[in-house]
Amino acid sequence: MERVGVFICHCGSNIGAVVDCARVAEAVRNYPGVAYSTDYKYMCSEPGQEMIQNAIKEHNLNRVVVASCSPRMHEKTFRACVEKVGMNPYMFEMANIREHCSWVHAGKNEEATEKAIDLVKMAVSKVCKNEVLQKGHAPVTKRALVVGGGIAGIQCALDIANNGYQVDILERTPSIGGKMSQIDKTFPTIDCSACILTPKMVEASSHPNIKLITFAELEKVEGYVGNFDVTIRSKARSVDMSKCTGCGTCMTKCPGKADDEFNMKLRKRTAIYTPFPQAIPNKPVIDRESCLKFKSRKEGKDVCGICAKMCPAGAIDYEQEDELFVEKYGAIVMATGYEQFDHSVYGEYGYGKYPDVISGLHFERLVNASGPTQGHIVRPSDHKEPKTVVMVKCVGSRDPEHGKSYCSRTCCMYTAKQATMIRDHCPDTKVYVFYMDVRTPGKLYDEFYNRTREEYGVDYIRGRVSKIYQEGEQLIVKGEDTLLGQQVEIAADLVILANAMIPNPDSEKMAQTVGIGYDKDGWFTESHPKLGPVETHTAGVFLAGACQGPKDIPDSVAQAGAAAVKVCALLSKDQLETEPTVSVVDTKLCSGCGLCVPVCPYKAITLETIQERKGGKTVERQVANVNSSLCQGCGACTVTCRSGSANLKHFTNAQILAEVDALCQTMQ
Amino acid sequence: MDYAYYPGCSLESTGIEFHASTKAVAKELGINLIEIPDWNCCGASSAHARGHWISLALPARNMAIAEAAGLDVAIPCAACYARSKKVELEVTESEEAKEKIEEIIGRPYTGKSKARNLTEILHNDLGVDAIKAKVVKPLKGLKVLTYYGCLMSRPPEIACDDIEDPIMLDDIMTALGAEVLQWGFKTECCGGSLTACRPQVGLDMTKKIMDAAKKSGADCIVTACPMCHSNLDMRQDQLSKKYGAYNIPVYFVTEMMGVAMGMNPKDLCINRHFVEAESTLGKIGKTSEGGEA
Amino acid sequence: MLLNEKQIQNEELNKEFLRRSGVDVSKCYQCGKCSAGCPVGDHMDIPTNKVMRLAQMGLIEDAMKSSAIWLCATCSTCTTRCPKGVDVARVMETLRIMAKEHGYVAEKNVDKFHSVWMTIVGTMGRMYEPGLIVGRNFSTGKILQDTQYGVPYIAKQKLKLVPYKCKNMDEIKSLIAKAEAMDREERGNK
Amino acid sequence: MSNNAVENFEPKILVFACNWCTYAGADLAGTSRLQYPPNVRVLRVPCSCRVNPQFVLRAFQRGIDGVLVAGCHPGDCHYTTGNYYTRRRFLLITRMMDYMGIDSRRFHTRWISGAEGPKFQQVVTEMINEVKAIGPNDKFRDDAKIEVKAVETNE
Amino acid sequence: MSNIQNEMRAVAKELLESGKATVVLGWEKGTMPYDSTPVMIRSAADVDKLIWDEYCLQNLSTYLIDFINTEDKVAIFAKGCDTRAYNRLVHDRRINPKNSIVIGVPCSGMKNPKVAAKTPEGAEVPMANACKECRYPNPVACDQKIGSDVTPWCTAKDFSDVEAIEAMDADAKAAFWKEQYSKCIRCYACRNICPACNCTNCIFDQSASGWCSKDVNASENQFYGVTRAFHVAGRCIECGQCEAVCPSDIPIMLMNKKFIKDIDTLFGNYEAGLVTEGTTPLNSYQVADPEEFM
Repeated sequence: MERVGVFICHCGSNIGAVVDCARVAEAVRNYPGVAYSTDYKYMCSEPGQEMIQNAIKEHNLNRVVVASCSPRMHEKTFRACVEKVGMNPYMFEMANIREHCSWVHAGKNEEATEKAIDLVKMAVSKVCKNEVLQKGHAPVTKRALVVGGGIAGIQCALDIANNGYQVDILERTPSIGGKMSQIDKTFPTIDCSACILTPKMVEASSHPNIKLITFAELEKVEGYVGNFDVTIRSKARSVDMSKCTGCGTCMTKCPGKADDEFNMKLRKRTAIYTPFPQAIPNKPVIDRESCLKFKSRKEGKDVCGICAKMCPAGAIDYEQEDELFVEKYGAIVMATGYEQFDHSVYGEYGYGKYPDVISGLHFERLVNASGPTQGHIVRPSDHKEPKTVVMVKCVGSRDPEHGKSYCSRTCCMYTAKQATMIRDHCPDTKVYVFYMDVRTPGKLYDEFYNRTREEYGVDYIRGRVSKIYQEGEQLIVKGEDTLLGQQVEIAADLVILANAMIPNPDSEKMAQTVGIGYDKDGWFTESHPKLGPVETHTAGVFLAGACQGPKDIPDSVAQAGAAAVKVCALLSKDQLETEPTVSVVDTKLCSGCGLCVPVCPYKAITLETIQERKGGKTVERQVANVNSSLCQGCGACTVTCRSGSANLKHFTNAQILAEVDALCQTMQ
Repeated sequence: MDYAYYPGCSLESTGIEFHASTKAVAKELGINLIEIPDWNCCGASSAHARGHWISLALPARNMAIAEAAGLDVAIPCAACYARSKKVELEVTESEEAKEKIEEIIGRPYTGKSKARNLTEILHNDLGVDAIKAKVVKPLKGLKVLTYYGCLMSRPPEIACDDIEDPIMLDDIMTALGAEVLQWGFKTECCGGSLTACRPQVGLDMTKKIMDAAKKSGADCIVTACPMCHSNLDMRQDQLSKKYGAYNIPVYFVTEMMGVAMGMNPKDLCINRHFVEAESTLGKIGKTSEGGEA
Repeated sequence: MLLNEKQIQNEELNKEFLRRSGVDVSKCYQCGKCSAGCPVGDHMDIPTNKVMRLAQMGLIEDAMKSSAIWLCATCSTCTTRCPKGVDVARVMETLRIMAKEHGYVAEKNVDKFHSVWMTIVGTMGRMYEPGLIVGRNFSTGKILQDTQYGVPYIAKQKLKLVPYKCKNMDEIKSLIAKAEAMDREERGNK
Repeated sequence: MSNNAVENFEPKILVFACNWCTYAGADLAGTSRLQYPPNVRVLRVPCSCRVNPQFVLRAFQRGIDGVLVAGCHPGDCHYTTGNYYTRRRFLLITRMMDYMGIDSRRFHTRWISGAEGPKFQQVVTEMINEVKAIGPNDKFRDDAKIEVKAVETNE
Repeated sequence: MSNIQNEMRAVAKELLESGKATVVLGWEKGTMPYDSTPVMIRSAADVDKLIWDEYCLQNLSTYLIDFINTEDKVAIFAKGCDTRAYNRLVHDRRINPKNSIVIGVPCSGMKNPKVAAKTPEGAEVPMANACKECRYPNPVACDQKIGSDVTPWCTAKDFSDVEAIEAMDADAKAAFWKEQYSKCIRCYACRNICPACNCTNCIFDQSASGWCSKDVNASENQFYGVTRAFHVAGRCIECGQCEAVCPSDIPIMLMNKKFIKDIDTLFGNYEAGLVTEGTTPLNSYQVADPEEFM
């Protein structure tokens, strides 16, 4: 027997000045299910809440409706209020007669009162069909996975580890370090990137709470917040990590050669290699594409094997294979970083064919003391020092037609940094920068930009470059100085393009694997652009660094710390409360057609086989099953379900129909 | 291979060499060009400055005549090609435009008959190998620059080749045995449409291109646009008077094909160029050491 | 004059411009790539990006007064390379057509050239005076308005002495009349 | 007299509002004191994809004058993809309602975000005015109940 | 036809004798000339009951639902539409493809016994409505096939009847449907015969759920009609059996075809019942779907 208590709030004059609250309370007093009805000045105040609690006890109420403000405001308050006197918090409903009524119908007191009565009747009809629901509990695996071992991933892992939790870093390449390890200097302080990064890498590798899983890929993510089962593919390294001492002898005589990706293909590396001297782990891998042994094996032969002969530890293992293993984690941080936009889409810049038109990252390797030119700034084509350098900003950025529509945020500053570095290294070299805007919103950023022009004498020209072409040994850069309103042509020896930052090419696939959202460009989407910048829509999965959108190092590090805090807050719990307002399948009604399975954004629905007695024998059949820990309660499945066997708790078909009927009945 | 043939006004006058060489080469390659009877000017240069529909209506009539005959139209002139292609695209994309155009020209034109650039036909339909097979006198030792101008390469919807780095002429010239030099002016506008009314502007634009050509050390320029050709060829004497000698012959790609196929240069009208063009052909077959001046 | 007053003055012109060009000029963010690649850029009174700016600000009259719109060779380099996908060449073309109609012709010679061209096509059906020779006349004889175009240029035997006249001139004349009527109609209404 | 009835007609319109966007948008309209006619009743659902077309049919059967289904803009769904299903379902149902002879002005689907208080105001105001102009819904209604009402009006 | 009939009997005999099938589902002749009703044959001796004529309209695939948990190996004869129905049922996991053998039979169009019964003797009985528009007279998938393929007489979907309704004004539409659904007696024959209406528990049998009332009136009947059409939207295989069996002659396919038409135009052409896995138009979406709700 439903015994509903109805409490109409005046909210001072907010509601009371428009809605005749006493009349509303009176109008529903005899409505089916209502056992008690009253109005009061401030329901959310302490006396107001006490009033509700007393009424529950006095009138033996088993359901409560409060008509007041938006449930987005005080639903939690009133749920707690009724729970205190032993009522299940889900036996409570709210009618919004402030935001949806008194505030928007000022002066129309009669109609607003009628509307309030309707809204209360709808709430009463619904609450009569409410069911007792209990929050669920799920255990938490106290270990985190950080996907990506760049600066964001390293920082995040360190912060989690220093809070006392276990954390694994999953890195796709043979070494952690990421893009920051390729960069020579960092703006605006011009300190050496490796000098500040390497200690962090060492700290991560030696931290007792951190495990590095390098040269490995994320294969599959199952489970839910607190309980992820992650399948990891450890790629065949061809080197036994337990035996290898990292002496490097194997690399000295390797005859296999390949483009050195770390050095932007500006030189060659051996087939057995570590990406860079400070790599961690500093143990090599064999690149099977360029290894003579593996190449010959494809042709049915088996040659070379020099590295195995050289290795004093006997660590070379040509027979290694990829290995899949499953690990349990309570939280996942995505820190997969970015890639550099490929400027070869621009025909007007030579389709990437001119060797002396290079990208910003190329330049970082050129100017790096351990890079292919030992830090001498020379042209890739003839190794001569350039006397005139043109830098072009926004290549691929802010270009919806040929590149990306967004601003890559970092290019203004790294271009300024590189310009000053050229002027430092080659004082006789003239540097021009073509720009559209200079965006320097960071600490000491604008000061740095101004120094670039004022102290370093770099000429900034406002305008996009229309064409770059080779003429003899030089590159002619055709642009416009829009401030002068004149065309300008510059004969350059070297052109450096400030290429956009783009997500990893497989970021969309990765997002689907993990079950998080991504935007049109492939960046992972945060749960709220303002208030949830490191969370995703999937509980337990967080974001750090440039995988979410272009970011520089300080921003990446800051976000990594923020993600770490969220992870720690999660891992600090022994159990997680789960909302009970989830979908549930009535297996008696379900035909097992499976139409609901693909619509679930959380992969919460699976078909499972049940046994039942039918015609005197036990038969098996498939029915849909909702994992209540994964389900977030959207209700998409309920509409797909023809038989109505999938239903959403607290928003059941019967509840919604009751509300519809309650509203329509008032029209008779 | 049958095509309706639209020579356009230029090929009857300033671009007569293009006309002659196109016809000769087509015959040799087995391309049957059937001239559109009583064709009219496509309105290039001016109609589009006067009105949208007039610029579509003029080429539409020619296309409609070809469509009635069930043929695609081979158009050597880049300007005529661009204008004809524009109307083809317009009627295919918009039913409303099609109806309006048909009303104006009083003939049906559905866009079924396609406007095809002659160079595109040579390169894509016939193919470089077929051209190579007909070469009897390879253009060995000849250093050429290919020049496409703007009307073959832009706007993108009209372009029948890469818009920033077209290669069709390069491929054909390589097939003929010439050495193709790279430069940054393949698709730069020569200002041909401005020479008539703003000669100094046109001359400046031409000069930039000719300067680059001179710098490149090429023997000649090869083009497929009669406007570019007449502009670059005829105005060199003016440039020379003002800025010193240029004397770089400018050939139509079909002239070069004819030469490589062993035809008499006079039959191809190579003797009618403004910049003397016959002697350069003498370099063919010679090693470049002696040739370098 | 106050900018806002000027914009109000230009309101009708601006509407006409937006309708006839069909180009969303608000997309332009003034990067200058159109001006940078313009082969005629050196000679224009205002660079292309400023024409775009005028159009964007709705200052159509000023844009129509410029010589830049007449010098534009319609090579479409600007449109092709525009990072925002703005059809700059179409903007120039629309302004040119509108300038002619509204009586702002900054480059009389260019305009005359087009007029003569259209007259010839309207009488003969084909061009019979190549633009090349017209140009010669401009630079040497500079007698523009005259019937000088008719003088045949026989050098290099590149010209026919007797011009070809289309057989079906009635059809062509009617075609031109109808097309021009339609263009006029579009100008007026919608 | 019947004209008079239509003139004084105050329709009732049911709004299915998703919790995360449209409900918040309607709240924002409230906190911004954006006024609109008091003919709408908002029914809160977690996501527009929870709205079964059968709920809408039921409302029309029971005599509602108009129904608005509103949710987050595509791409902004709190549950990532819910409103894409809403869009498919209601593109079809809108057309089916029209096919069944229900005036298409009586049934709308709209995307209204949590920041679009003014849009909520505008959408419901326009809808109320439209439905007012076309009068009470007599299609698809449960006949028995219409008769009951007819008796009442006759009195 | 008789050739196919002979082949049918031969195939059935072989299957039953060899034990490859324990049951064969086909058609047998009923009492009236226009009765060709389903028959279940378990013995090779009975195969001569099998017939094939122009009244073998009824789809046999739905009978396989009853065999999902049996040990039987069931062979069925299936026309083009029946194979699409078969796929629909496999897709919905309502039948077990492993214990069924589909013998495809090309079909030249069937006649509706309901119409035949009303046709005066001697007069020509027309082809059944759905058959007139059939684009798949040949089996779309089967384990074996008898007879030889016929040339489809329709290549495109014909929506002229739907368009005729669409062209009416709102009042005329409402009046039309109200009249049609006033005739409905809620016998649920349309649902029972439908291969897409294959739920174990239909919501219209769950009166306690609050979804529907048992009232039989135009409003409730229309609620039933629209709801059923929506439930089969994107899944209807256009066999037209719903309409063929309706005792009140309600043009049910006009409802189904409306959804088919709109799905095709809004989300791209879709042919139901050609595959047995993957999504259908209403449990999938495209980000670029038409946007009308801004």
